[in-house]
Amino acid sequence: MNAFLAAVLTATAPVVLAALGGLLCSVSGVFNMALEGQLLWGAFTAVLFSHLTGSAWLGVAGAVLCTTVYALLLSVPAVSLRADPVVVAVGTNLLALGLTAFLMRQIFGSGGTFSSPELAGLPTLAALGLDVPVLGPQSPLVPIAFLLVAAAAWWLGRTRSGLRLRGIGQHAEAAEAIGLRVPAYRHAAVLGAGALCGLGGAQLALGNVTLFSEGMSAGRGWVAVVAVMLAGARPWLGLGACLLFGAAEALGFRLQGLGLPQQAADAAPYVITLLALVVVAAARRKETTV
Amino acid sequence: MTPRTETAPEPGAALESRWRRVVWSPSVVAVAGALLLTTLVMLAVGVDPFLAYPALVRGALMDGNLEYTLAAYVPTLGMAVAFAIPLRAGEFNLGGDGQLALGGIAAAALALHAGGSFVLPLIGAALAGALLAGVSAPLHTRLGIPAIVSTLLLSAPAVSLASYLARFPLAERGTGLAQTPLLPDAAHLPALGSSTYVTIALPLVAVLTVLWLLADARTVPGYEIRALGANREFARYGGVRVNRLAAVTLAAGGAFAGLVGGLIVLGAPYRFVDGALTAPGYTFTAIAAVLLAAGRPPAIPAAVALLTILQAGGQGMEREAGVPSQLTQIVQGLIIVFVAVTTVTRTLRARRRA
Amino acid sequence: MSTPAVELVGITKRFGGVLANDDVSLTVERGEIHAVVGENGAGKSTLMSVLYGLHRPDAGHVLRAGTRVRLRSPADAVAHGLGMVHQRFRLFPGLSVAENVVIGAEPVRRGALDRSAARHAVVSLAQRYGLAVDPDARVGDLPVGTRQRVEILKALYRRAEVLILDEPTAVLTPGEAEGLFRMVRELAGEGVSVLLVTHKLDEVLAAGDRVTVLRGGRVTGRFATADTSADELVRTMIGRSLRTAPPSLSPPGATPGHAPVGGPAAGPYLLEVRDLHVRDRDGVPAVAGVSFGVRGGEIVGIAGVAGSGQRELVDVVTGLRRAGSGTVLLDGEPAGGGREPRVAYVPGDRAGRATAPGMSLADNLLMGDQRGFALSPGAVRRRAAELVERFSIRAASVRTPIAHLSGGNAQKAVLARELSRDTPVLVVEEPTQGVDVGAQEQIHALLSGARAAGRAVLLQSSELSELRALSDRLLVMFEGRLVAELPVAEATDERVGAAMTGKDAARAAEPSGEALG
Amino acid sequence: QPAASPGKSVILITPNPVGTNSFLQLSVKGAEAAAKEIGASFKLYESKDPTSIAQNLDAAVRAKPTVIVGVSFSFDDLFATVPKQQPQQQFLQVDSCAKDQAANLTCVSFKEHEAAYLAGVEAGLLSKSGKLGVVAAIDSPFVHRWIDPFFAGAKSVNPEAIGTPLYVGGNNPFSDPARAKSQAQTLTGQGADIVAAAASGGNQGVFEAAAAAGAKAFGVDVNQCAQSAGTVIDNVLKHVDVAESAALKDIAAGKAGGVKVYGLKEGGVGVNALADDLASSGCTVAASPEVVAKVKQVRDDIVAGRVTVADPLAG
Ligand SMILES: Nc1ncnc2c1ncn2[C@@H]1O[C@H](COP(=O)(O)OP(=O)(O)OP(=O)(O)O)[C@@H](O)[C@H]1O
Ligand SMILES: Nc1ncnc2c1ncn2[C@@H]1O[C@H](COP(=O)(O)OP(=O)(O)OP(=O)(O)O)[C@@H](O)[C@H]1O
Ligand SMILES: [Mg+2]
Ligand SMILES: [Mg+2]
Repeated sequence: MNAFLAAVLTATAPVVLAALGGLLCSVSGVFNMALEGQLLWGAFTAVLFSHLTGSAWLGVAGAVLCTTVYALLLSVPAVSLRADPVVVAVGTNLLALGLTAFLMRQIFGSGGTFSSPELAGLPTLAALGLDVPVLGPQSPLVPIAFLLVAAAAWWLGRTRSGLRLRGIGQHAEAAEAIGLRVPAYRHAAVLGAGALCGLGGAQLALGNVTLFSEGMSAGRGWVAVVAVMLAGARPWLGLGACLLFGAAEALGFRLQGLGLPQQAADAAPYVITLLALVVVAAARRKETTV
Repeated sequence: MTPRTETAPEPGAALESRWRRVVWSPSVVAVAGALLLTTLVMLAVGVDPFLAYPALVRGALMDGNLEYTLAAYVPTLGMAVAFAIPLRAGEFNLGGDGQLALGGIAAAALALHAGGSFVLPLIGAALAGALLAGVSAPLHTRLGIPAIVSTLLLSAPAVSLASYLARFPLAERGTGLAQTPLLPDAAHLPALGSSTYVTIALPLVAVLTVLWLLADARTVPGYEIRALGANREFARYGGVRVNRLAAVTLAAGGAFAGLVGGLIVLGAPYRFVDGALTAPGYTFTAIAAVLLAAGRPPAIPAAVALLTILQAGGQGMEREAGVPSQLTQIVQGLIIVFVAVTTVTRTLRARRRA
Repeated sequence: MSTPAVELVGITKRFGGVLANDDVSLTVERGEIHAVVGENGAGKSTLMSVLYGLHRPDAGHVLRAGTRVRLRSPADAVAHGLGMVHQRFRLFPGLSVAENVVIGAEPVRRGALDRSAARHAVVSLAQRYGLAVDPDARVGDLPVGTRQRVEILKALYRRAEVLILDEPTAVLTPGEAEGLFRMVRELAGEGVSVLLVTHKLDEVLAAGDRVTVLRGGRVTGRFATADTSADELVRTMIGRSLRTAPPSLSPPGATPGHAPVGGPAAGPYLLEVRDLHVRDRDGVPAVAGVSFGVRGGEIVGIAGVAGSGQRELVDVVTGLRRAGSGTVLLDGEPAGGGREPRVAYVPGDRAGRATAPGMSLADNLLMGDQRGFALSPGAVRRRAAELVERFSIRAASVRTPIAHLSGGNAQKAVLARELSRDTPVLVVEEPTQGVDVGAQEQIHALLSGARAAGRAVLLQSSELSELRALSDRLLVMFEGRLVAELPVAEATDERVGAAMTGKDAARAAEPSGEALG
Repeated sequence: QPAASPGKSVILITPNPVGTNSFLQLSVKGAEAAAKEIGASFKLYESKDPTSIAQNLDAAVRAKPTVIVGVSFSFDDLFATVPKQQPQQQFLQVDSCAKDQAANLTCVSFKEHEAAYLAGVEAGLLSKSGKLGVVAAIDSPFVHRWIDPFFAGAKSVNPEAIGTPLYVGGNNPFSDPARAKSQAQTLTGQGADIVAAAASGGNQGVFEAAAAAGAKAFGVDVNQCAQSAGTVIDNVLKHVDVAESAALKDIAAGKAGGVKVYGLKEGGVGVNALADDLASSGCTVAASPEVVAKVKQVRDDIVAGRVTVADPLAG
């Protein structure tokens, strides 16, 4: 059971970080579909900086910084120039795919996968002397990811800027009418999402594994987008969606071992998430009609 | 955003201002800017633009490549309409991949087991897509799960189901790939002229698209769909059967996507190859094209053409100029961002004029 | 004389081809209640928006307490002590009342929002000015009257020294409006300057100190309210006098001198409601056992405090909501399921139900009349142009999004659409909400015309005077039931007021609809 | 082919983007090397779906190179017709052969199942728990050539051995190391002490999981032992580059046509345990000479026909 939980937490952490970023954007009224590309970019820059500096933590810092800068490619067109954020996201996702593969060949001289014994990965908590069950084999970014969800929930609900961000997402004109600078908040949200995706990418490439592989975000950004759609403005619900999805995925692996076809295991997280939605919605409906 | 006064131009200034308007028209700016950007990227990585650009044009439009560009244009246009129909009613259909794959496998199954011409498989494909997308309608109206979520969540399982069918019950034996056997000749789409890849799918999708454009602009259901998308309560108030109409648009979008799946499978190489329908990314290219068209349906075919030519030309560049495929992706990504930005200034300007 | 609180100097503002403000100047003294009146589309809201930093003028400038200020955004306006309550509310539906009030100027304690301080500030302001609200209620769940209190609390909380109110009473019941003016006078006494945009001249004369009249974007008159009259204001606004008051005049084309007769003998019931029960979305009974009939050639008015079941009743009659039990008969036949094509309907909720703000005027004018399959855009536009002409709607073109029309012109467009439909039954909610006096007169005439043409009209309005002026009979609703049916001659303020609040006449007259404090 | 033609050239068409696919990377490497040797220029056309394969093939035919190389089963349909329509053009299909082979079509294919069987033998001998796993990219018939013989080989030396395959699947099956690692962890968690990797870009994730759990792993296609020192027992080698390069040189020298099947006998597939440089390969099997000896014996049995390895594709 511990192993199962640990597997779910590891698999979920990068998705949770990306989803949290997407959620901030969605709260501010920007639909962020660029998470997939940013996660990939974060993974690449994390490996790059870890490789260059020999320090995993500098890798993390580099990823956060570089991905925040990368997020400008979404925030400037979508917020300042009012381009359709979805189209821009399609463009930046494609760009990230090409750019990481291209730079990988230029910098590491090899295509496909880059790994090296010298590449510094994140230490596990156990290695840092914190051998808690379930969390022990995780990198410190895993508990940080979950703490960030709590922090975001608190921030949105209990702080001045959190309240303003929620207001801006609900009714931008009303926010303007009381003198809030809507674009500034939206830029901050999109760039913050970039930073979180950088963190998520770093966890993926230096925590989950210690390597970079072309396209290794492998749809995690899209799962995060689904979680954002389900969660609305509620970080805890977003976390719940990510965990449900991750648990269904881990369960799928185990059932594959018992002969479940790969395709069924692939479909399981989506089907289970949809079923959970249907059950919750139906229960709510019954409640109101009784 | 300061609105400027539009006064009637003086006669002398009219010509000059028209000339200026052409030069600064957003499409010219978009193309020029995109070219500049691309050239800079090429020079930065040491690709000769004088080799790459002709290769891009040839790769998309000449040397027999036009056939393949059209072969990509048809499904992308179909998927664009599949996204655009429900969008007019305010529903987001993000499940194009699932509808496409399900339509494709349905067509293959019917062609293999029901025999006959391509007509029945195409109908089956459209029905399969419509059914899958249609499920999202009651999920929305009865349970309040938005279509944008349910279509996306239903897509992956549908792709998996199609993949499972191609891998097991409908699989061809003795090959390394997960694919169905070759479909019987009668089910193959008739080709237009000598080309294998330009089939009656082209006129079929073109006619259906034109019919939709006409329906959107010049029929009562088209009007009702637009009203529904603009304000659901307003439409309900005006006697529009909103739930049913929303379901109809979702199903129609799904039918389009399913049909596209069928058209791909019934064309060369005349079988359902696992992953082949979703690998080219028609769904998201189509979504980008529709959003680029920014609420003007007649602009959709042009937006689709732009993105398709870019992709087909990109492949030509890879082949001829030895541009690595990653570079093509970089250029395409930049151009999409760029075009997204320039389209908006156009709509903003149009809004100002209104 | 002391420095004026605000001076607008030579303001000019264009929207495309429309000249919304043309060299407008206006001065507001400290502690003054300054009314701004004018026809729909005269440029009142535009002028207020310029003052609040929402629009930048093409020419002219603003002085605040004698110094020239640049108002590039509402943030600047707020910083200069300006507050505005918009004609279209600007509230956050998902936030609580307290959050809506303090957002942008939140009390903070140790890095976090001080929610109890926010709540306390709201409650104490509300008590001081008699604006009862629940600070924890979600704004999206509140009725419009209460929402407006939230808007005003917002401005008060920011200690606005100049308060702009754009048609504040258009959506208020008479009792609520009375409370509002009490508060406004109190504020003025404290030195706050109030700019009041309204179409209700009695309010202007009762509450205002001075009044500025706009017409076609220009100032056409400035008066001290003590020295003017309603008739003079009207003439300055629309260039002519109203014919008579109350304005239940003959419609164009109808026999002049037609008097509201109605009466039981007028004709058969075209609309009949029998023992109707409706539950609202939460399952609470909203309409409980309502029965009545409306004959052809009769206008029946419905009075009641907001939330007494009128909305649900109208929804069922128009077919937009299913009845729990009971029947609705139209011309003797039961109404079918769904939106009833034999009932034309002018909804009170303009942006939410009556229009699709993003669609063109032409497309908005078509709704309800779309039939068959083919639809020629040219024909749609021609038909729209004809309605625009016939009902004198001011719009740049029929292709303009209806959201760009001024509030009153959008209302006229809705009326034009519904009145031009050929249905036996006409249901009308708040027909003159936000409409200028000239148009009010015209709309009243049109409703009378519908009666004269033999249609059955069900009229809901929060203006008792309007109900009395137009109706043949008055039904009063209270808590989902019909508690009184009065011939219009007997519908005195006292009797109606008592019935509306479920009390007998002796204990009537308290403002109603208060929430907890 | 007359050597007089001024510019020799080779065009290689892949069915998918090369990306992390080590098999496709090898085929590029082989073609490039051969082109260099015969003094030809080299071009790579990457495809993404059947239509773009056809388009690339069309473009290649128009370019009239010395040889057009198509990699994998995905060319079965096209190479059944195009070579006949273009009798002047030489074609090479790697890893499969179109039906009704034309005279100007040369094929090379591999019996990777024989190598996988040998790896299975090693695994069967080295496993203590008798529980083996494979993490493969997807569940396609072709991939079973690595899975089924691997388990069969293990059972041949340890009848108690149990094998469990898991498939990466998901959004990017060929390049999802995190998911591959997670699956390998699932296997080690269930007691598997040897996990074979057949997940392309995901392989490194499998090695990491095995290393962390104190288990061992197998690599694929090339020597991956150095990627995770002390973890990788051996690799299922498939010398695509060597075979392809040989075939290209043959065609350039005028020896076209026919099917060349590379099995253990031909040295086209194998394991590092059989190689001369085993000691320096970094593979842990080097530390178990008795296993190496057994592998050599089984290899000889297969080559001699005393043992036949069932081909999952033939079934
Ligand atoms: N005020 C209301 N608020 C929310 N939902 C409502 C309201 N009134 C009715 N509904 C519900 O909205 C749904 C749509 O009603 P309507 O009959 O207008 O749609 P329709 O498209 O004609 O549906 P159908 O084709 O099933 O008859 C119904 O299920 C009805 O119960
Ligand atoms: N954003 C806009 N774009 C285009 N035209 C506008 C815009 N806002 C207002 N107008 C036009 O400017 C004119 C003045 O409008 P405004 O809203 O100021 O009128 P108003 O006096 O407030 O009318 P009402 O009493 O109906 O609210 C109208 O003709 C209106 O159509
Ligand atoms: Mg106004
Ligand atoms: Mg109905």
